[in-house]
Amino acid sequence: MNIALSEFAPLSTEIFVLTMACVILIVDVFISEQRRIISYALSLATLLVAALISGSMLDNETAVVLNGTFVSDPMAALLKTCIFLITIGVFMYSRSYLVARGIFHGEYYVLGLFAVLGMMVLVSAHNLLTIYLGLELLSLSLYALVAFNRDSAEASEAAMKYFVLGALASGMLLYGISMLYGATGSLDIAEVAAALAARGEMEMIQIFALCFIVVGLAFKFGAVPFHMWVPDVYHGAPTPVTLFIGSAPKIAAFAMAMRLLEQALGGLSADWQDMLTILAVLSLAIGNVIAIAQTNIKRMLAYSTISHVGFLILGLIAGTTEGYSAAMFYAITYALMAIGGFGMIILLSRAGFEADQLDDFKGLNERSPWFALMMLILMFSMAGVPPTVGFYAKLSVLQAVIHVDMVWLAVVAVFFSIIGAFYYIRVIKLMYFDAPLSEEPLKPGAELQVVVSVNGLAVLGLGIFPGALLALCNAVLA
Amino acid sequence: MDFERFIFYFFAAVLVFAAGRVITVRNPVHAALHLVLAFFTCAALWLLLEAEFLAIALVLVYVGAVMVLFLFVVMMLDINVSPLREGFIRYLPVGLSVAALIVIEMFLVVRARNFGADAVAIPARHGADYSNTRELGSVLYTDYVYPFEIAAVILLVAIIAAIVLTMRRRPGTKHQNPVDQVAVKSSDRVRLVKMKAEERQ
Amino acid sequence: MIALSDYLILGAILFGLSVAGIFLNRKNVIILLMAIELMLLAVNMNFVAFSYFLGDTAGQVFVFFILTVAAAEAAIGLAILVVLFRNRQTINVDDLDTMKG
Amino acid sequence: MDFPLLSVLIWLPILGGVILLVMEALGFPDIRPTALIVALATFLISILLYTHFDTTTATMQFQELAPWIGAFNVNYHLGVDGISMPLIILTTFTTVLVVLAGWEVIKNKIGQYMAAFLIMEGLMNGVFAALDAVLFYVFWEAMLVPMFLIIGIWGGPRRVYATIKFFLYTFLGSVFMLVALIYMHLQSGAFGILDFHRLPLGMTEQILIFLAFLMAFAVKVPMWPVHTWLPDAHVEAPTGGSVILAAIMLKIGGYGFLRFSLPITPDASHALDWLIILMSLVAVVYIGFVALVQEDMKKLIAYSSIAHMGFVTLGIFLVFTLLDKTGSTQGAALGMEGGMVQMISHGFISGALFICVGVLYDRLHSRQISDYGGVVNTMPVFAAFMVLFALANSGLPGTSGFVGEFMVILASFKANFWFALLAATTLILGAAYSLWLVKRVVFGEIANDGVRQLEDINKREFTILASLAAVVLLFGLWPAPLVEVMHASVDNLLVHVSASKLPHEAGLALLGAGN
Amino acid sequence: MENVYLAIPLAPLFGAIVAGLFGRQIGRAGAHTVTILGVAVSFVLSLMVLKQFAFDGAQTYNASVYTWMISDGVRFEIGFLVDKLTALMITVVTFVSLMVHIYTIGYMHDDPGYQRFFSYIALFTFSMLMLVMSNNFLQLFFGWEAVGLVSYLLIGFWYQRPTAIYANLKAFLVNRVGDFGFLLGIGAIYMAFNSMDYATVFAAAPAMETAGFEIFPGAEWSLLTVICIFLFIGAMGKSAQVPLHVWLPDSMEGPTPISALIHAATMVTAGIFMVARMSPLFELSETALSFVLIIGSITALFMGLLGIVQNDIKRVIAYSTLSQLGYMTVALGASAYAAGIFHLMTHAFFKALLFLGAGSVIIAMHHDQDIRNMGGLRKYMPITWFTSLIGSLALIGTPFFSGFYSKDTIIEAVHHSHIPGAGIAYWAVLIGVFITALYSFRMYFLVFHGKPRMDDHTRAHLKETPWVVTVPLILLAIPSVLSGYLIDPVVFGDWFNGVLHVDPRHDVLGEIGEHYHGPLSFVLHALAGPAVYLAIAGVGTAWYIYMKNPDIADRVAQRFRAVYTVLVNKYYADDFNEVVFAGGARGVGQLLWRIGDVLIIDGLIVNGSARVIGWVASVVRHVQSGYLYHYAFSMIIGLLLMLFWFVFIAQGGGA
Repeated sequence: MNIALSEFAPLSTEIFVLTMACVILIVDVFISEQRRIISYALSLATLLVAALISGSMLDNETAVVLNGTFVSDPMAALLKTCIFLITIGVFMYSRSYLVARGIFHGEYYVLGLFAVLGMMVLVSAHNLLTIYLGLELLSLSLYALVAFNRDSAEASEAAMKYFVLGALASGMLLYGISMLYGATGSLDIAEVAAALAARGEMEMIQIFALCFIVVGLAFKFGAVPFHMWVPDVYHGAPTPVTLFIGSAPKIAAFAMAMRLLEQALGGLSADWQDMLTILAVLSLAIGNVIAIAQTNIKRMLAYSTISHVGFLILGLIAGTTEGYSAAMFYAITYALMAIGGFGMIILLSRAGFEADQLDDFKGLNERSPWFALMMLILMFSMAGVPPTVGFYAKLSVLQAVIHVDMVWLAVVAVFFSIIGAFYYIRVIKLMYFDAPLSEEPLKPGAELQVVVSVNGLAVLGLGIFPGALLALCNAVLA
Repeated sequence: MDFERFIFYFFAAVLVFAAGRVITVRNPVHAALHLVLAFFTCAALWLLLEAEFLAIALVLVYVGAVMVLFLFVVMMLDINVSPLREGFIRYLPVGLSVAALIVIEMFLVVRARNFGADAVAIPARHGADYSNTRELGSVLYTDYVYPFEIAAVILLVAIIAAIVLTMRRRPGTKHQNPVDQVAVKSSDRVRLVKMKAEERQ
Repeated sequence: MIALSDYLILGAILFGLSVAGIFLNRKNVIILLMAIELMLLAVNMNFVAFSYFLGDTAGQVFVFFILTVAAAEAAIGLAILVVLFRNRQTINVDDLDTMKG
Repeated sequence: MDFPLLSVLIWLPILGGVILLVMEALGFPDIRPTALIVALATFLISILLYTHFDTTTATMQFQELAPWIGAFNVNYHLGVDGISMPLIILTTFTTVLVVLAGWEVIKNKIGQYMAAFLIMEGLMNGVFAALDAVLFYVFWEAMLVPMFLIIGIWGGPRRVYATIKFFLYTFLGSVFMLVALIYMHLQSGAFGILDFHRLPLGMTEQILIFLAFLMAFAVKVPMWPVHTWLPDAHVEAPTGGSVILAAIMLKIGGYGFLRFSLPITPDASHALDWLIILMSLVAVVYIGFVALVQEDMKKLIAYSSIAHMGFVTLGIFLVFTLLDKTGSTQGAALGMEGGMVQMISHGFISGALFICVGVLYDRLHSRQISDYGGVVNTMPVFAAFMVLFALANSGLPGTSGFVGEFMVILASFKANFWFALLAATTLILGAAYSLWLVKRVVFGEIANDGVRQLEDINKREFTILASLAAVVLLFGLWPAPLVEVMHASVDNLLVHVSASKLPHEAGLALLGAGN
Repeated sequence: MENVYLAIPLAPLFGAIVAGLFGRQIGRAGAHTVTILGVAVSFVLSLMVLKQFAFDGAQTYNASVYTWMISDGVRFEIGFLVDKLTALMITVVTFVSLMVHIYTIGYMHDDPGYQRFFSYIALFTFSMLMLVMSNNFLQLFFGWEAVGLVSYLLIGFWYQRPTAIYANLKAFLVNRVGDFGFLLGIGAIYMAFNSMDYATVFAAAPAMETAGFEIFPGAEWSLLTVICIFLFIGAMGKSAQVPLHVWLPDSMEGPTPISALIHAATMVTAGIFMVARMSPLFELSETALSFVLIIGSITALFMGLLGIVQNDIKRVIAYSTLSQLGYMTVALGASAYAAGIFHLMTHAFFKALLFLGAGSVIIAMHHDQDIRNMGGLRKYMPITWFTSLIGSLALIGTPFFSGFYSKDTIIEAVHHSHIPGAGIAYWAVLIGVFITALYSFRMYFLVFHGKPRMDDHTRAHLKETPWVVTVPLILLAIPSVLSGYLIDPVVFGDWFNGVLHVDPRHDVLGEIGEHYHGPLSFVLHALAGPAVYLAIAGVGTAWYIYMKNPDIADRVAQRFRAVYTVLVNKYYADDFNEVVFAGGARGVGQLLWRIGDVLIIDGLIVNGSARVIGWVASVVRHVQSGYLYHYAFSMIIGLLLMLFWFVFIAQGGGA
């Protein structure tokens, strides 16, 4: 069986990123510690070019190539572009932190790029096997990144927990896939979907498989009760890694959900909607409530992530194009907010000092009104207060849910978002109403200043003009 | 009971026993060895399923590489054996009941009613000329070229990760730094010092 | 002849054992890793069985990749374990509780 | 008129606010004049709304329409009618005063302070002008942000508690409204408020939507029993914050009832009007008593605000009782216009009272009534204003405070004697708490050395109070110009409200059940 | 003519504004000049108007000045209704006001709030004029409240005195209770007639006679009765009828000119005026009239009794005023509106005179108001003494003095009335005559006769007050004597034809009028009745007790300890109000606030739910134990439950 070279054309982004990752890996070996910035610059350039490439593929027709293992469709193009852009942000946020702690190694970026590659595989997967492999590529890179700061006991503990639980989750996912394979006789998503439609009598086994698959997905999202890793990993991982884990992989997880649930298991939508409903409600409740009790902002944001995931899942529950596009919008904008939120921690931290306590944000407005304003925008955005983009994310999800006549779910969601609002505004309270613990003025590097500002303003700007991105999300799913 | 059935039950019994021991023995070395046993029996069962290549691969990859790695780490870390067993009995009922529940639930799904010989026909054996390896090989580099590449990348990541995480330069060790060697300039090596000529005595 | 359900039940038992192992093992992280290997074994058992009974190689291919990934996973897992041990001088599961709440 | 007047009214102050922030960041020495210029300019421009307003029509005027979020069919749609136009002018007017009120008092981050108010002004104008539900909601929620900061940064000792309570309370109210809005979007396919007005809805839907709106608006108004955020917020807010809160924010709740609840869910409003009326009357009586015993001046005025806002909701929701009783809406317009006049008037009066308290607070740094006494001896001019506003607060004829209450009481008598009786207790209670306050604070011998040191108001304070006094008296003596602009819109609303959205038989059954 | 009518109220308003806002600039002289000028203009114009009505046969003027607002098709307007009633009222008001203005120059001579005071009383004059000239209920209410406002400001004029600011608050609040009823009355009128305009309402009223109104479901009352009673409640507040009388005695905390102008002559009679103005309505409800009658008679009798035990010179007169207002109310209740208005007018003169006289005494006494410290002032202050005597004689109804004519008419009218309650009322007013005489002359004797009881310092400085004080006394004394002779046109003539409506069934004045043959014969006729003798007996008793045998007073007080205590404590009305209403309101307020707001809503619901969530959070967070096996366990249990639910329950047990 021969494969035409043209079949690789849709993979150009993946090939490019992989090539560059290898190039950087090699280049990094041959440059001295002082010139490490070259690796960094190369990584950024890679991502930028990749974003351009995938961005240019937005209008391409859907193409399934390589024996159905890879699909290139507008959704994939959009999600990849977003992943690239978010990762650029992640890398830019990371540098000063890594430099200050003496772990500014090229491997960080290489592993980051491999994680991105994993996400890309996930996003473009059209076969249960590629989904699994993409997931593992992503996960393995992330495990390594969490432990990246080798001298941190917390980081290694977090990595261990992440690893064990992640392996457990992928074991469950695999078990589900195996049952699904048994029930449908195929690993190809399209064939699975077709088989599901054809073989009604295997329904119980399908649902059995579905349960395992949903568990795997829920773990990746961090939905309750498969969320337990989230707070500890967010807490323990070096902040730049937290930043990374908390942002782009959510987009990938969304893609995975789309591929698995919508495209492969669309026939079982009634069942997985019920499952997701439970997960979503639990996530909203547990995430928002426990976040209140946190004093560590990384943990708080971790619980906040869980609650956001609950919201995101609501969009999936709707099970309509509108719902999916809402969930996609949510995932993208959440990633944007999350890097901002964790980025602020990096901004406030310095060598030997982690600004990961809520109290570290005290009096930020005194120390730097501008960054306080950025954080304010981010927090209000997470709380879903207009005119920030977080509001439209919630709006679109609620809209999707209500449009399928699940008003009660929307009411539950908004109810918990009120509780959620409390801990977000508590951060604002600390920044604006309390006296600073240290009078030391903030002197972040220019790069960090720019990225924080761009991040904050993007959240606000998208809040004022959300139309384009929303339309894009709609268009790629239409 | 025909022979095949006997073999199946025998290996299955050994497999379950070995797996059980893996999670119950005190000593991690024993656990690792039981795991090896489990892999071996499993490979035997796979042979029954005409998955010869995978059976061999399982033994080679797992027993030959992975388990050795496990043992290596166990030895390296030199964990004290005895205190690690506390609390096991206390949680045994809960653990076993949860595990039992899972097994029961799974059983109810995969039992004979759904997957028995009546439900799923047992395929005929392949002829002697059938090569499982060829079968796999013919699709691995064609149909599954993309997963294959990804798997390669995963292994690369594993290498990088393992190195990044564990390789450290001990302060006392002496080694060459190729980067520095390449980047070295002559001025770094030889310092020309201009000195006043001493007066001849 | 051995029916598909026999293999699947065997897989289920392995799965259950590995679950019990993860829960019961409170001391040694390495055993946890081994339990995970057991779980993968259960999955592999399923795949191989299905592959055989469906007469489809895809299942076996999947197992092939699972083996590959499992190897990589073990490498990384053990690397993390080593790092953990270096930092904490323990791999006792009970001691991994510095972060909670 | 093609000139985008409403957009200017929204964005000019917001832009001004941003400029102030930038100026402060760049270290300009005195930012206040800029703030005043922006506020004044906005106010002057808003006057154009009045002069160019066509009082004969109920259609939206000064409309602007542009697509905004295509995906949701959301438009940037602005427009005003007789209901919203006066509120916009109230907003712009009050902001000028608030800028003046913070002139010397705010020492800390004055640029941010002024910017917060200007931005809020724009957002509030947006709330009143928005004709698209999402746009409305965006302004509605965004408004909380500057207010949250104003109370939190420049507020009193318990500001954190107050501001978080304020934020969460109002957030709680509004999110349910959001659900209702989305639900209606599902039904109508658009977010246009005017589309919602025409949307046929079943009874159960209407009831649920009504309740969702009620949560939002009742918190904002605030109605008993969701009023407890207000006293705290007021007490802790800086003077300007209290003024804006009392003068405008509360009005947004009343406006919401008029713009959303009544026209969108007329039948539910009909079925549940008893609830609103009950809550309004409880507000008048219960809160009246509570106001009586307050020991903190601001708290007293805050409670009095709640009681006064009870008239607004009472007046607005009289229409159905009238309809049931007399079969016509005769009298309903009086109540509704009365409610609206009450909103405007309360804006001036409570704003003025808060400024009065602020004047005292700036000097003695206490809001406790017991720390004052005999202020008239040292601050005669101020005392005159304070007495005037207190009397206006107690609904003295000749002041604007009387007009709305009078109209509502007349209309409620027509609807039901007991409504009128309970509402009219404000005559006694309102006078009791307002004048008792005056007695304890303004009159009497000089109570302590603090009061002895007081200096009378300066030119700036005089300007603020005098302009408020002028307006209070103007609308008290001649409310016609104010009431005139409302007629067409109110009549239109009444026609809308009195027509059931239900199928005919169901509507009749409802009328029977409504009694 | 319109301009004249407009000028009458606006002239004092102008004065008030100038004196009030620019008092500092124009100085004391400027302030009193501008206000007196304003009131004088107003008075002259009023006289002109009166003349036109009396002699030139001017027509009733009813037109609006401007539209206050239009809402719901109802026009709310500011406008004037000038008829003979109005003409009479404005003349009385402006005259007394003018006198008080002039008097004030002397009385307030040294007060730092001189300009403010003039501003207030001029403002009062404006408000009162607006009230009486109104042609609609809205403006009536405006004036009604405006006079209340000025009364409030003036009672508290000396704002440093705790008693003054207590009294003014009390006055305002008690008045507000009345206004509460009044406003409801206006509401009822709006409901019934959809108009605020007198003419429209009066024209439509007869048709509404049988209309019913349900306050309590099932109990239907006559609509007009409800309206009238509510309106009368307003009158009770303003005219200080029992039980809303409590503010008036306390209002004596204000400067004396105010007591004369507002709390005796004009404002307090607004209620009387209003009821008279509403005669077309009250005539349609006998129940309401009966109510008015009974309230009036209670006030007339019981408030007079209190006058006997008071020692503060102004309070004695204040209770006298209360009692006299009761007489007027009785007249209204007996449908003798003209008699009520007539008494209003005569009372305005002589009571203003008495107050100003008392003020003159107070000036001389250096602001000591206790009559027990006075005595024998006759020698020192002849003009004051004489004018006060005239006032007292007029008050007790001495024949040929103005008060005689007005009061006797009322007594006669009640005698003839058939309104339920008239019998009691008759006895009440008769006994009231004796009591009036008793307290009036008790005061008179104690102040002007007998031995001087003041301290030496005061006695040394005793002297007659300056001309600005005495001239108004003299000018008021004249109508106090002579205005009684207007009985001819005002009560029995056709002056009020077409203005006051009396149902023929109630037309007691008509009945009396049949036997009326001029003032002289009226006196003779009266001599046949008990009233005059009762008055003489009252004077005699006063003389005996307080001049002849001063011990008796104490002995009587000792003997009737209980009665005396009740009287001294003013029937405990103040205490009752203080405890029950004021205290009760504060108590209810505290209860609602502390329990309702703070404890239940805030504590339990708002903060409570926050606390519960916080507590839940602090508990639930421990689920996140940090132990890997717990985390894994959570995942496993989650999986288990999902399988259990979705595969077996939802699917029906694996079938």
